[in-house]
Amino acid sequence: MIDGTASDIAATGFDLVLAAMILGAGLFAVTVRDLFGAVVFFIVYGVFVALAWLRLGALDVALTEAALGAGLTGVLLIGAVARLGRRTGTQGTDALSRRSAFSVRSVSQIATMLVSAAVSVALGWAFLSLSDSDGLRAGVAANLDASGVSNPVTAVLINFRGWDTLLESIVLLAALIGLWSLWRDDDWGRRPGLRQHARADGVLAMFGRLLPPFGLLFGVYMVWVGSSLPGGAFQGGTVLAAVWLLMMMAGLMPPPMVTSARIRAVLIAGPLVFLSVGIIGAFAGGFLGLPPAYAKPLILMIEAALTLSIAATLALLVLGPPGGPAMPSGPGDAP
Amino acid sequence: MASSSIFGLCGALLIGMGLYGFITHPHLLRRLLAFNVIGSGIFLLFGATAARLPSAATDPVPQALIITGIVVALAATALGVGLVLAYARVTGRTTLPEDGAPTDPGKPPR
Amino acid sequence: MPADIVTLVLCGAGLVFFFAGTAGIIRFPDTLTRLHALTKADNVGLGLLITGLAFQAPDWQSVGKLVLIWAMALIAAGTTAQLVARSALQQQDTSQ
Amino acid sequence: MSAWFLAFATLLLLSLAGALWRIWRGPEPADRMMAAQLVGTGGVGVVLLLAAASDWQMLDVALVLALLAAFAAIAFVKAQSVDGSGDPEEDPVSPAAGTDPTTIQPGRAPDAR
Repeated sequence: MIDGTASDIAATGFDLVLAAMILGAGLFAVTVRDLFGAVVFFIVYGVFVALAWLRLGALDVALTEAALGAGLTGVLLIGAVARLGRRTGTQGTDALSRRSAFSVRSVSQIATMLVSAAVSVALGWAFLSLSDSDGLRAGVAANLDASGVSNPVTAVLINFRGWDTLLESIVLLAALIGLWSLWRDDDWGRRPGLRQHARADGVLAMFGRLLPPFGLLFGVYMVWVGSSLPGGAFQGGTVLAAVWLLMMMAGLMPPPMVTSARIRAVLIAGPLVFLSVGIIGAFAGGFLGLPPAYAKPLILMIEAALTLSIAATLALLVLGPPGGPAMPSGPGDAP
Repeated sequence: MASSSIFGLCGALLIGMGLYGFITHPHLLRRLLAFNVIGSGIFLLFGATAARLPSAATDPVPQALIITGIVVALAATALGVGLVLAYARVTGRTTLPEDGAPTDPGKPPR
Repeated sequence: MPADIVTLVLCGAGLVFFFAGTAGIIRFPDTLTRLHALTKADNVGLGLLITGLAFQAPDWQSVGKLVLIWAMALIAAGTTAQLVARSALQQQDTSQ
Repeated sequence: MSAWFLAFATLLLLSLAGALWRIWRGPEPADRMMAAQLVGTGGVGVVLLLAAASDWQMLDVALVLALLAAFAAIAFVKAQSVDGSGDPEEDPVSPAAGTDPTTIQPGRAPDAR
């Protein structure tokens, strides 16, 4: 503040180091031999990318990236590696992924490298040659008063571009239905994921009891402040999903039955509320057009329902298909 | 050099790296990882173009689209993991058969 | 400004601990010692950093959040260190 | 002051390169996981310094990172346990540990390394 240029130099230095760390973590996530190592690099990569969003001034995106990258992606991918290893009898590294490491360079590999580099260069050139534009900032700022909220990102998500968000919540549901449709007939009626258990008086169970109150509070806080400050249904829903997963992993509660009517009601609550508000709005003016007088309560209602649906959908997506000791495991599964 | 230029170019490089990994890795889970690297590279490139004016705040419309995109990317990854697990259950493999190799899908257990 | 000096000294000290943790994770000979180095040094470093930054916080809510962040980090580090160490020990047992 | 905070943040980021090296090197999965944990804690520190340098609203991001810091590691220890869903503190040998040994035994034989 005393010296503007020193601050600028420090900022540029930070950005350069951060970009190097992102590229390094991303490169290792793609090239490292060990499968588990690649997954860990990808988790770390998510943390660095969240920092980059902060530097770009996109706090809402940084919150989403941090919650998904630090929480759910790691749980999903680590679980996937473990279950694949159990199923195919390989732990992490298998012969085929060894082959594609740095050591072997066939002609096709070099060609692939050149093509990828060309894509990067073309995109970088296109990015640099873009002319500066004000984008849609002015339009959003001019209509922010009519949107019912003061956080422009939330205004865009729920009000101005409600279509995108409505369809997105339906896409999430479609992904979950796709995942469920992969279950074997025998598994239908079992609980998703592995059968979790933990020592009742152990550290894991204690952590599972200690964290959820804070997590729930923070998830609700994220949704609540989303109308005026960075935050919103996606960030809050992700935190709630993580808390729910933790309680399941700590053995404190079983995963829900997918056939239960209650969990299905929660899953569709968000899209349903969003859609019905949109249809009612269609009679009052336009589909998904929120009348300015009621915009704020309507947005809060939509966000609350969306948060619950997103939390339940994400948690069930991460849990995955049923599995565990009861299933035949290992290479015996193969012909 | 502004933050947006640095991270925009970083995003362009990530897309290339992810593309390389996506093409060269036979292991399906590694492809899924590479696909995610491509995705976040695209988000970074897009977000950086939205943050180019140093004076103004970041454009909220791309931010909203990116948030939607990140959540959908996770959903797609979860579906992909489910597909890989189901494929490994049926065939006992984690890679797709090579071109020309005799396809041996095996007898599904169910 | 004395508050600024306190902040800088505490943040600098915090950085030293972070670097000590990194040195530990690079230099220590086996999994369990590395685990030990990292969980202690890191959280002291974060604590010093947070104490230093608390002098700069614009309002009490921010100070509260800072304390909450440290509490969360300590709980997380304590839990994971215990669990990962136990898990690593079991892996050693089964491989022998 | 903001130049100082950014400089500190840069140094902290650089120290995380050591963790990246450890993730690359391994050798045990536990080493990789704990190095990721170090990046998580360091990342919280970097966010705090950035918040002090520019915008205190960023503290929420640090709170999310700190809140969810343990999740990957917990998933990891669960995956490492004998049946892929247990807890390393459960004692699989003696039933006196207060857990039901029958939930653990079936997966043990094929998974022991």
